[in-house]
Amino acid sequence: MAVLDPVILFFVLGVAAGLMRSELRLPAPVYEFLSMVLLLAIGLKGGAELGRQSLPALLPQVAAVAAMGAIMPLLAFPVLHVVGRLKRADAAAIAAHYGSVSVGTFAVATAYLTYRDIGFEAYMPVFVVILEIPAIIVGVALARGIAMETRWKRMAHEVLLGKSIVLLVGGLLIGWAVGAEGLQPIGFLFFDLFKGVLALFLLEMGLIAAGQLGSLRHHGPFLVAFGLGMPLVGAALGLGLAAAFQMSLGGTVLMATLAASASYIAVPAAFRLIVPEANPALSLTASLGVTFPFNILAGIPFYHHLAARLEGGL
Amino acid sequence: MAVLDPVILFFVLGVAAGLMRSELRLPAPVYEFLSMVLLLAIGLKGGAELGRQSLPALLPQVAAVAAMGAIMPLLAFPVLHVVGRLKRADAAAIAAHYGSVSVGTFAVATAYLTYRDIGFEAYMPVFVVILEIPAIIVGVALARGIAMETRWKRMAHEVLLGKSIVLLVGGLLIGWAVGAEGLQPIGFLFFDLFKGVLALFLLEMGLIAAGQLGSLRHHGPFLVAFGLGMPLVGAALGLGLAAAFQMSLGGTVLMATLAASASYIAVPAAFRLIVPEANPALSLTASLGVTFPFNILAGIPFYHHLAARLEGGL
Amino acid sequence: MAVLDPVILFFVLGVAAGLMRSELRLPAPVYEFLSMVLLLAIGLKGGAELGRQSLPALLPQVAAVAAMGAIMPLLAFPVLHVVGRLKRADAAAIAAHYGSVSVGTFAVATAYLTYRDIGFEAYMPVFVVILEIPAIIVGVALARGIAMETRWKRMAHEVLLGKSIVLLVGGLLIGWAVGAEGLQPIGFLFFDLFKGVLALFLLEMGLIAAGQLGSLRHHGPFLVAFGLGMPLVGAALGLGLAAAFQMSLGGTVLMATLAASASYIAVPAAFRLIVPEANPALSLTASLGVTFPFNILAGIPFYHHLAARLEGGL
Amino acid sequence: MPRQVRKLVTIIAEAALEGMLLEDVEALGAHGYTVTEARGKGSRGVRAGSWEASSNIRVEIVCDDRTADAIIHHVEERYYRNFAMILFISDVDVLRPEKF
Amino acid sequence: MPRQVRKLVTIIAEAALEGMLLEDVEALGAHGYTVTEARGKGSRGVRAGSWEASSNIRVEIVCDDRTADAIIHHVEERYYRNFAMILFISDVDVLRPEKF
Amino acid sequence: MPRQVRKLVTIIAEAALEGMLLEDVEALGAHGYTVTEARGKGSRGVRAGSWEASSNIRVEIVCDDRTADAIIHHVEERYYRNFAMILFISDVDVLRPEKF
Ligand SMILES: Nc1ncnc2c1ncn2[C@@H]1O[C@H](COP(=O)(O)O)[C@@H](O)[C@H]1O
Ligand SMILES: Nc1ncnc2c1ncn2[C@@H]1O[C@H](COP(=O)(O)O)[C@@H](O)[C@H]1O
Ligand SMILES: Nc1ncnc2c1ncn2[C@@H]1O[C@H](COP(=O)(O)O)[C@@H](O)[C@H]1O
Ligand code: NA
Ligand code: NA
Ligand code: NA
Repeated sequence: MAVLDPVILFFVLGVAAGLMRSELRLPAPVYEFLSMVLLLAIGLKGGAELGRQSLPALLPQVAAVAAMGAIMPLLAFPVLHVVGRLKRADAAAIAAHYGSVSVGTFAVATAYLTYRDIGFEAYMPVFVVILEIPAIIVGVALARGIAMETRWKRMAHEVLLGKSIVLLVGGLLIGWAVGAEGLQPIGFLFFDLFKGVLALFLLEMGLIAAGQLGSLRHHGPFLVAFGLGMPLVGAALGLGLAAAFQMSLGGTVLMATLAASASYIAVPAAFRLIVPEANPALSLTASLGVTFPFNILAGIPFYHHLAARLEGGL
Repeated sequence: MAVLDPVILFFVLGVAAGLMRSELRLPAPVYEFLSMVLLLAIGLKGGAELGRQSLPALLPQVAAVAAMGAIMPLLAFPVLHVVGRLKRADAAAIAAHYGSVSVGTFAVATAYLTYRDIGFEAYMPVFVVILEIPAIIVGVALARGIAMETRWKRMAHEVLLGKSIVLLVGGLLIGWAVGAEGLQPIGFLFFDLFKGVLALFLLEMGLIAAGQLGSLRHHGPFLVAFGLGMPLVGAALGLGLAAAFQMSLGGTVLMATLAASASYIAVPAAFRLIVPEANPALSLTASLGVTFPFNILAGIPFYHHLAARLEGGL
Repeated sequence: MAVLDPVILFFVLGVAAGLMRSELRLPAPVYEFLSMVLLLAIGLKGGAELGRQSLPALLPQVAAVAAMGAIMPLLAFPVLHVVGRLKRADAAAIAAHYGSVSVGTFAVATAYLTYRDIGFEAYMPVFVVILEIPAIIVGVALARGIAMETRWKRMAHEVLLGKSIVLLVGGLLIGWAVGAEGLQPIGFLFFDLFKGVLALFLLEMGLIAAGQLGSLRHHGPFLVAFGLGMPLVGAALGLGLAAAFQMSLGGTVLMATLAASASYIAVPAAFRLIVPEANPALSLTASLGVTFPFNILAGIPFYHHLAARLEGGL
Repeated sequence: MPRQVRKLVTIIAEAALEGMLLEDVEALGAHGYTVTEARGKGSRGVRAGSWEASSNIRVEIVCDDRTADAIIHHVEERYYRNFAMILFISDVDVLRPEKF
Repeated sequence: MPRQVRKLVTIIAEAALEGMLLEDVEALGAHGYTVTEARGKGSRGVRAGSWEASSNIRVEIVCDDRTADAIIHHVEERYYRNFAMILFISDVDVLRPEKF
Repeated sequence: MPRQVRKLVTIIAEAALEGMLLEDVEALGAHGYTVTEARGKGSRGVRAGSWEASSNIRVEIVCDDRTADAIIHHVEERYYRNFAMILFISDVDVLRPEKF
């Protein structure tokens, strides 16, 4: 890294301000607004690209990615339940978080690549959408068993019509319908401002992450270890998948990042209502307090390094 | 339409999300912020152009437009009161909504024209301001008679100092004072971002419109018919006026759109306080639940079609 | 001034709307958001420039500016306490406001200069940070004496970790770390939109200032006289300092403006908690109701005039 | 300080009423009021707060019995019929009775 | 108008519950409710309201005794164990008793 | 569950006090608190909430009598003179008395 990425430094500023107990905070409606712009922007960009793809050709990749999202919680659950001695519901919830994705982390990774002029498969946002869902289903099944009287219908509603999916999918569809050129008139807001919006978003994420650090003390070293180790397992899976599909360097980095990242919006919201006995403090501490900062600050460059070596023929 | 206008698709996304009961919503302060930017942008652009006009030459048009705003409620009222059997206050309130204008619809129409590179008289925002007011006065008089002890003073205050008028007029004056070149430094926010801001605004409008659809069931088919028919009457008036003043194709489309659109900000606010016995659910259902979507999705292209035929010599 | 600066006209619009009791207001979260963007933008720009400076060479100026910030309250206090017969705490609080700075006024001054293509020392934001603090310490000491059981620790926390300092210093550090080129990807938000954001910010400042005018009646002509006279004293100090350091024309205008401006964020917040017996209505009326509008509308052009004469050899 | 009983009048109403209602409340003798933003549902349907026309405010007034009665009477007369609103009253202890 | 006593049930709960909770409250017979945004601290730590997962809502329901009991019972059974929340009840006077 | 009576202490104060006030409330034994944003008018004039210096907060604390007395006493001593604020107290029924 010749120069520092300013976007990351906003995250660092947020963490620092949070740890020093500054009164700084982004108003909640503004944070929500920025998230919405990011989600739409990611969707729009991916959708515009989709128009240029043959969709059937993408299907194998989509299926493989969905399978990866379902497998990751299955890997994570025994570690959490047996090694970490977490209650069944808690282990299942955390496992689901790590099988799913963090859109914020994905946004940082795309900014990271753009900053370094590294291209990537522009339809990657499709995978973001795909990855959000299977892990939730697997996680709920792990918590409750399948033969349960779980409110699957409410769950489907919560998951499929949650804010993030609607905006991502909506963006994809609009982008796909109008194409890259058609998006131009709204490009100032969604594309030119993207990094600035991401910077402010990360400032607040830093403040939130700093707030989670406090609860790390209560939950002991196991969560920290898991929050650092699981992304590496995920990244390995992601690298493997990208290699299998002969993706570009940038696409490989993104795939690793997606797999390595842990949800902190869609999954917590769904589990809160479907498996409420799972303690959200545990999963959010791991996901926001450990894994998010790790991926942002160290993970992405590391996955880049790995992807480059992989490409270079190992 | 060779390509779809992305801005409209955001409205469709909002309606779809609303109908599927997604939890998506723009935070209220953000919605208000976006409205303010749109109102100021429209005012600024119109004002900058006013500087280039001879104001006296505009006076006849201004007077004619104001008269149109006063006449439309007089046309609508008997239909609502006699045919629709609505109570006097309700009929008067709805009539006033349709005599006045929807700034959001106007914004979409300007975006529609810009998207197709169709020019228009840049002082049109003046007519937006002019049209806001006469219909309210006529509507209140219809509801109460003129010899009443109506609180005209409070009404004047409500109407003239309401948010939308202040921002439109303020924008006009600032634009007029500094001219197009003087506006350049603030052009990134008010002009370059205009369509992006409009897109997000329409997303929320879609959600709101979807919410109104629920109450359509209660209020029966008459409101739907009125909400579809009255815009056509208005559009005809607008087309006629534009033809009389030999306006350009774009100006004709905008004039038709202005006349066809129904208020959902200034008029409801005024009637709530001056004629509170009018049921706001009725007028908002018609204005937001029927006429706004109709104009956005079908009306504007249709008025364009009509204006083109009119221009082509019929 | 060949043309009017639109940014100032937004302030005038706000004042006018406020005086006419329009219901116009920017939602509080949006106002906070705009302030944050302004503070970060000022910091970032200054920081990017800092990288090009030899920091030791700046030290004498920094020390002189800090001294100026400490001296101004000492000049103001006796006037307020003896001439104005204000209570000790109130006199000390107002004195501190005038020793410190208004970031909003600084932003307008930079916009004023850019609008006229007048260059300035780009590290000026450093002085904004430096000036925020000494006046608070002196003011508290004036109110309480030094040997007090004042909660200095809480004060340090309040002042150093207050929102505005954290954003300014954070921006400075980020700008300094990545340099002007590194900031480019986030430049759309922080630089291109700067004037538009400033315009909306000033709209709300106008509304707030108009609200303060009401309390002017209660507090008599002394506060008005002080609010108009003290900026001139400050400006004289600022001009002198700038001359001593042979600053550019633009730098001289900014230095005068900084010294002439009065805080309305950091100082009120700190005094509220450290010297709560001081009546905030007094200091805010002077600072926001008198000095801010004066500086924006008349002061800055006047300091420009003075600086130009000074440069021209007097 | 000795505590004394006062009335707490809580009014939840559509936001459009804010200006008029607060003017009236003051004119009827209240020494102060507090407003928070609210949304809700009642006989006039859902008021989701997503934009102005669908927002509510929640107004609290601590006052003596006489003022409370005046406010209640006025609201009943003037606003009950045409506006989305509810009003309820309870007793609260205060420390500075002269303030209310 | 004659005043009558009703129950005011106040529930402060994590925002995620909003949809389910309000559905239940209506199903149990309440004629309306009012919601305000809140933040706070309790046995489950600080809920600072800076983003969705850490926000609370404050729900007020004015209703008759029977409905109040039903709501209380339901909340106790269904939500107390797993959700950040508190509930308290008081008496309030209302003017249109048939409304609640 | 058996219901028991507790105190509900409501404080409406200028937002600048938030940090200090909540620290104190906890130190005096409260097990939790709830905060909502507010604006209003009182003896110190209009506090319109349009920016920080003119915003209020509304703090609610459910607690036992002893804690309520401690909070009331402390607020009276420490804040009444210099800050825009009011405080009032009422009785509420709660279900999990050990929680408050
Ligand atoms: N039973 C109730 N309990 C609490 N709040 C209510 C109740 N009924 C109505 N409200 C509130 O008062 C507003 C107006 O009520 P209404 O006039 O019945 O539509 C609603 O939007 C709610 O915020
Ligand atoms: N003693 C209390 N007084 C007022 N509010 C409380 C109290 N305890 C908890 N709360 C509120 O209820 C929410 C959930 O509480 P808990 O389940 O105890 O974490 C908190 O975030 C507070 O907003
Ligand atoms: N009588 C009252 N009823 C309700 N709220 C009040 C009352 N008096 C004051 N307040 C609130 O308390 C804040 C501070 O009051 P004060 O210290 O009297 O200016 C005001 O801004 C209001 O929000
Ligand atoms: Na993952
Ligand atoms: Na019309
Ligand atoms: Na100064």
